[in-house]
Amino acid sequence: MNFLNPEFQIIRDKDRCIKCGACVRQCSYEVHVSDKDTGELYTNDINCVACHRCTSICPTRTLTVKKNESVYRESANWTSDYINQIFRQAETGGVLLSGMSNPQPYPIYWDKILLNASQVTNPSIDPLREPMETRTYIGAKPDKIEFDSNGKLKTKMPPQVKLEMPIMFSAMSFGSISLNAQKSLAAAAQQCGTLFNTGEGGLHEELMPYKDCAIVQVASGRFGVSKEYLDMGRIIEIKIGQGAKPGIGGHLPGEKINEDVSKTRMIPIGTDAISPAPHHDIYSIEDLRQLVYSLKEATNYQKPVSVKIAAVHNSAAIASGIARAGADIIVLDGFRGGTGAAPVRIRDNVGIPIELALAAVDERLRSESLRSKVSLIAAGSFRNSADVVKGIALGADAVYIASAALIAMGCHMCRQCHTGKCNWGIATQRSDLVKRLNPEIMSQRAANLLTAWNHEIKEMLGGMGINSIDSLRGNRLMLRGIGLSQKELDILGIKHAGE
Amino acid sequence: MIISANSKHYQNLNEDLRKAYAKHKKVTIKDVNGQRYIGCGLKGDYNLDIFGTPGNDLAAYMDGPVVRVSGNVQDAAGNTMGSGEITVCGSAGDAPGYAMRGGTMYIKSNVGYRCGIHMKEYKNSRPAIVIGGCAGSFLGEYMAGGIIIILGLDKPRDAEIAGYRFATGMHGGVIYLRGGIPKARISNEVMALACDEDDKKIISQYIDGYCSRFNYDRKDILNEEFVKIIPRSKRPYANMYAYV
Amino acid sequence: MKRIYAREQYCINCRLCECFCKTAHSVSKDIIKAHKTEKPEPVSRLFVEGDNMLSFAVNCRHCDKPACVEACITGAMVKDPETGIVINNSERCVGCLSCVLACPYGAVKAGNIAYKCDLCRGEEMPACVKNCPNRALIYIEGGSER
Amino acid sequence: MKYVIIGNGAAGISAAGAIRKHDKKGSITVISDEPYAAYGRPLISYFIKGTVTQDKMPYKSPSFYEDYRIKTVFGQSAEKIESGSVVLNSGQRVEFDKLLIATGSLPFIPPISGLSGNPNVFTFLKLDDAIALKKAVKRDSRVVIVGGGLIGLKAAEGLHAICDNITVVELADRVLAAVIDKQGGDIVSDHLEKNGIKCITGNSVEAFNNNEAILKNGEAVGCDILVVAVGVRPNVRLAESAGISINKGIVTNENMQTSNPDIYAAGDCVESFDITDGSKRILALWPNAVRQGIIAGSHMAGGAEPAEKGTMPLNSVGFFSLNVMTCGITDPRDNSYETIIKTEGQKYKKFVIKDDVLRGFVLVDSPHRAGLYTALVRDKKPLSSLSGDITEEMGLINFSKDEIKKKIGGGEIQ
Repeated sequence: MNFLNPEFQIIRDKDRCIKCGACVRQCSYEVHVSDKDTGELYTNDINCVACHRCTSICPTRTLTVKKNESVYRESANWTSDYINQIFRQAETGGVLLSGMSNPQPYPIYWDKILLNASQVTNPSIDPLREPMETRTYIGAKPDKIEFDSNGKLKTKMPPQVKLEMPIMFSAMSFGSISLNAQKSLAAAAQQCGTLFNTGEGGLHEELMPYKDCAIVQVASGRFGVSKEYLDMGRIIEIKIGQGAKPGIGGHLPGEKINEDVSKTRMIPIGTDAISPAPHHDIYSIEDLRQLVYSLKEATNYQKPVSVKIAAVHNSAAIASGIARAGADIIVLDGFRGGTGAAPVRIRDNVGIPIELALAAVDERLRSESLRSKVSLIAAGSFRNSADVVKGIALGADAVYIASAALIAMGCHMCRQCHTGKCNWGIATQRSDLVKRLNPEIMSQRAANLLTAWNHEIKEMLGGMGINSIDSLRGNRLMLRGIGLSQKELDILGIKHAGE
Repeated sequence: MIISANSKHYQNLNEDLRKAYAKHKKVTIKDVNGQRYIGCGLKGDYNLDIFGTPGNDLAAYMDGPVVRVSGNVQDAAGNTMGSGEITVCGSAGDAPGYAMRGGTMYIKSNVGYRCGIHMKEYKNSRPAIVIGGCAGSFLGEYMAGGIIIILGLDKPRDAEIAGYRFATGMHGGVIYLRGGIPKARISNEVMALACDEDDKKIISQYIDGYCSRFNYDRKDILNEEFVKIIPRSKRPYANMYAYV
Repeated sequence: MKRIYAREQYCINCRLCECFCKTAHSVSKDIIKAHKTEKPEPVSRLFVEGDNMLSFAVNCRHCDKPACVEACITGAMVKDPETGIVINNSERCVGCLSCVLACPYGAVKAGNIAYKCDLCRGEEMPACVKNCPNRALIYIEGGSER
Repeated sequence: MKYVIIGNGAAGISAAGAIRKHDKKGSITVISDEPYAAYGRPLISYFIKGTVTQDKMPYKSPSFYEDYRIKTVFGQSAEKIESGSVVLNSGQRVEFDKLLIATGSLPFIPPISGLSGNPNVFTFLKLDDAIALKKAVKRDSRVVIVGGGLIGLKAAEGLHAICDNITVVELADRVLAAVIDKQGGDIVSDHLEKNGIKCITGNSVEAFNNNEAILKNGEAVGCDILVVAVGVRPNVRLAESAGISINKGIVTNENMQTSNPDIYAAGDCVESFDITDGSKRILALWPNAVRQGIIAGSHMAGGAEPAEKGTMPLNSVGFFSLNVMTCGITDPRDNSYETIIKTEGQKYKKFVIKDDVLRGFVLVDSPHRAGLYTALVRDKKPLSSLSGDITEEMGLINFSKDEIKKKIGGGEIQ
């Protein structure tokens, strides 16, 4: 007996269905079934995860996925989600695992922040006619710069990385996502003059052509880390934490370690890839400094070293420490950040919103005169270009996007990444599913998204009368809160709308 | 070529080292006094002789060179090393061979905590650490591949060959213990077995390496049986989760 | 000439190419009518082989020296000297299926008469290529075949 | 350059096209004793049936001869070839620089008493035969067809549309004996019987008296019209007059050139090399004639069409919607061949294999993707290099991934 109630219901319009069977062949969750004898099509609704592969592929648009109308007795407290979760745990005794980001209805501060626009004085700028600068350099900046008598720069600049727009693709390892998905991101990054991030999974040889736009990650498991790997990256990122699962490590199950993943991670096929939460050689800022400098030494101080942490209660103090540990870049990943797999309770209950963490960290670094020593990258659910603009005004140099990029490539946010059955060929290593994601198509879609956002950012900048993204950075005067308490406004460092 | 370290900052010392290797295959550093990152990221068929006590992260990410330290080493020697060899004619601090993926480390005497954690192997690249003395706690934690051989030479009478929480989370590779270890010290993820002929061959090969480096007699080491520690599963946490 | 090439590495076994080919070769040109009501039932000119692990669409190569044309006893099967398209004239075909027996790709479909890809007769993009959701079918200028 | 082609069939017309492709200027003359534009000879049974009308018979477009600037001498027979010219029955001489003999075949007339000069006896090879037969046969005529080969059975099927009483008499133990095995032949004759055609095998007609056909076993079959379709013989009379070498048919090299370098020959009158059994024999088959015609034409005009490396028996034919395909060796003579047979209802598949190579096959009512098997026979593809059971179903999927990629991805582009 199965206690679970199907979450979704599939409606098939029989008048439109031509029984082509595409839905049957396309559903890795085996929701659609074709009767061998009659050719009639049926659905096993209980398996449906609402990934919408079937509705998208159906040539006659026959299918509709609906929320199952058969509901448990309504309760604001005992929601069907909680009931179903208990059923599952009662059955398996397992830790609940899920994919993608925290779906809980916590406040989303981006939606409570409004942008300014110029009227009459300090007129707005028309980005269609005037040059607008969204190019961003990341890396530590010197306290001051000196020139010699010929006007040449005397100051030795720390390594800088040029981005054509203040948006990069966040870390998604080969293993958590497919090679085709990584290739698409890499190619889109190259096309748009920005960077993608290997995550802690090594750099597949087919991504070598994109090494100049790769951020290579080093995490506690050190998967795929070698001298070549460090040399190839444009930036080396030490992963301490991830917004979706602060305090928790990464764990790629053995079934996803196929030959290709094994080669890239440099571990045998079928072995679990375990990256525990702590780096077992880092227990202090001093230890972190040791890792930062070992990486700098190993690459001869040629590239910026970044440290990525999850946004947690004392992020500001930690960030200050990271800046002092010699990192060139700090990445703050908010609690709505995505993941390929995270324990549900962690994902849904640990960490803090990126908006608050970002504002607090920026403020702290400024107050300690450390802000220019590091670039600040914000991550954790930037859903549109307005979020990006608000993030930069709150103090970010640039942002990381991941979920948005995956959505551009077909992700329908069904949150089943951890099952490895992604029907869109993104979060899977099954070759039959991976090939559904054609990098020729998807890289262009990801690039289109970046291009569109960049245009929109320019529009918003122009409206504010600003012609360079540099003038927006930390410019909280451009932001106003709406419906926020004084405490929230204080943390964000912004005034309320109308003030 | 000989470089004198003295009180040089590690950045300057490594700069000198890189310059030296532009011309020479063999370099000796004298008077080393805690400088970190010596030989960090060094790649190629180089030789490095170190006199004194190098600081943390000796030969981290190293790929290929042969390093010999006449003295002790501090923490994280051979961190994420790809290939090559490190010989320590003394003891090593914490976390030697962290995430080591290839090459060999011979440590004459003891190692600190977390030796060989996250060691990994891939195809022909099988890292090995040979420890002459005893190890601190967490030896081989999360070990995913490779070989650790621990000899317990000169072990104090009532001490154990390895500390607490030995091989926690180990899911690959093998640890050989000379003389064995009480069951209570061994984590649930692993099991202790007797060595078979193949194991003996491996042990013998590394014992030879150890003896030739530190002037020991093979017989004195092989006078005790070795116990083999291997993980019960390469998927220790496979059944821990329920999917939603 | 432009030909249709299949790329198995991107073929996802959805078989929409078959549906859209059938529609393109129907009278109504309506996908639902073509599949549910139209009589005689339209015929898809290409077919997908394989399963989800390995699949690919097979369609006529429009060979330079088409074996089907040489085998045709009626003159129904012709290669247009201008476009290079090999077309079976359904009015003239008597269904002996000599072309089916001759085609080394197994690309001519056997029915009451023989059916084969006509590259949608000069359409800018054949229906199968246009509707392939994963660009597993491409329509490009190639060299000469066979 | 003056090109002359004797014969307006598959070989002749293909050669004419190939010549014009290479030589835009030279004169091309096609001589045929038939008064018609080239037509698909196998269509004559459809003509009788009425599914193909006479105006739909032509093989090429109506403007073909004009478009290709081909001079036609139709309705006149070539009598002789001597010193660079063809002598017509009118006495006219047609000079040539290059000549193609594509005279096809003549019906073989067995020694049956009562045949000569009998107006109720017909052959079944040309359109004129069919026109005459169609005129003669009435709904209640009793027709006996001598010979249960491809021609005889197609004649029977065609005549069945206009006549109710048809008997086929075949000497061998089965119909289609030349191309199919016993089991396959029996399926075909059963099917014909079901559709109202009587098939008598292991027997032959000894005499015809305009009322009865007397069989070898003494039995008499009521018969008003006798159709003789026991087979064909290569028409080599003209070649003999030219003094070129002749074996079972006209002997040519791989470029279809005869022992006289200015004279080429192609089609049913030529001795071919059967790659499936290594024999040299007459293979009176349409695709064979077309290919040989193209090669001959090309080489006559100085082209370089790849040589004929041999051909093989290949037949696809339908009787009352039952498709029968055969290729290569279908009835091996000795046990050095392995045969695999699959049957299901009327469906019958037989594969003949030797030394890991498919040497021939029979497919009854199983035409799907048959060409893939043909290619296996032609290419002598080692069967062990294929995956899956090809006797169940054949697809490109049975080839290696590299071969698949080549075949579907433009990899075979030269």
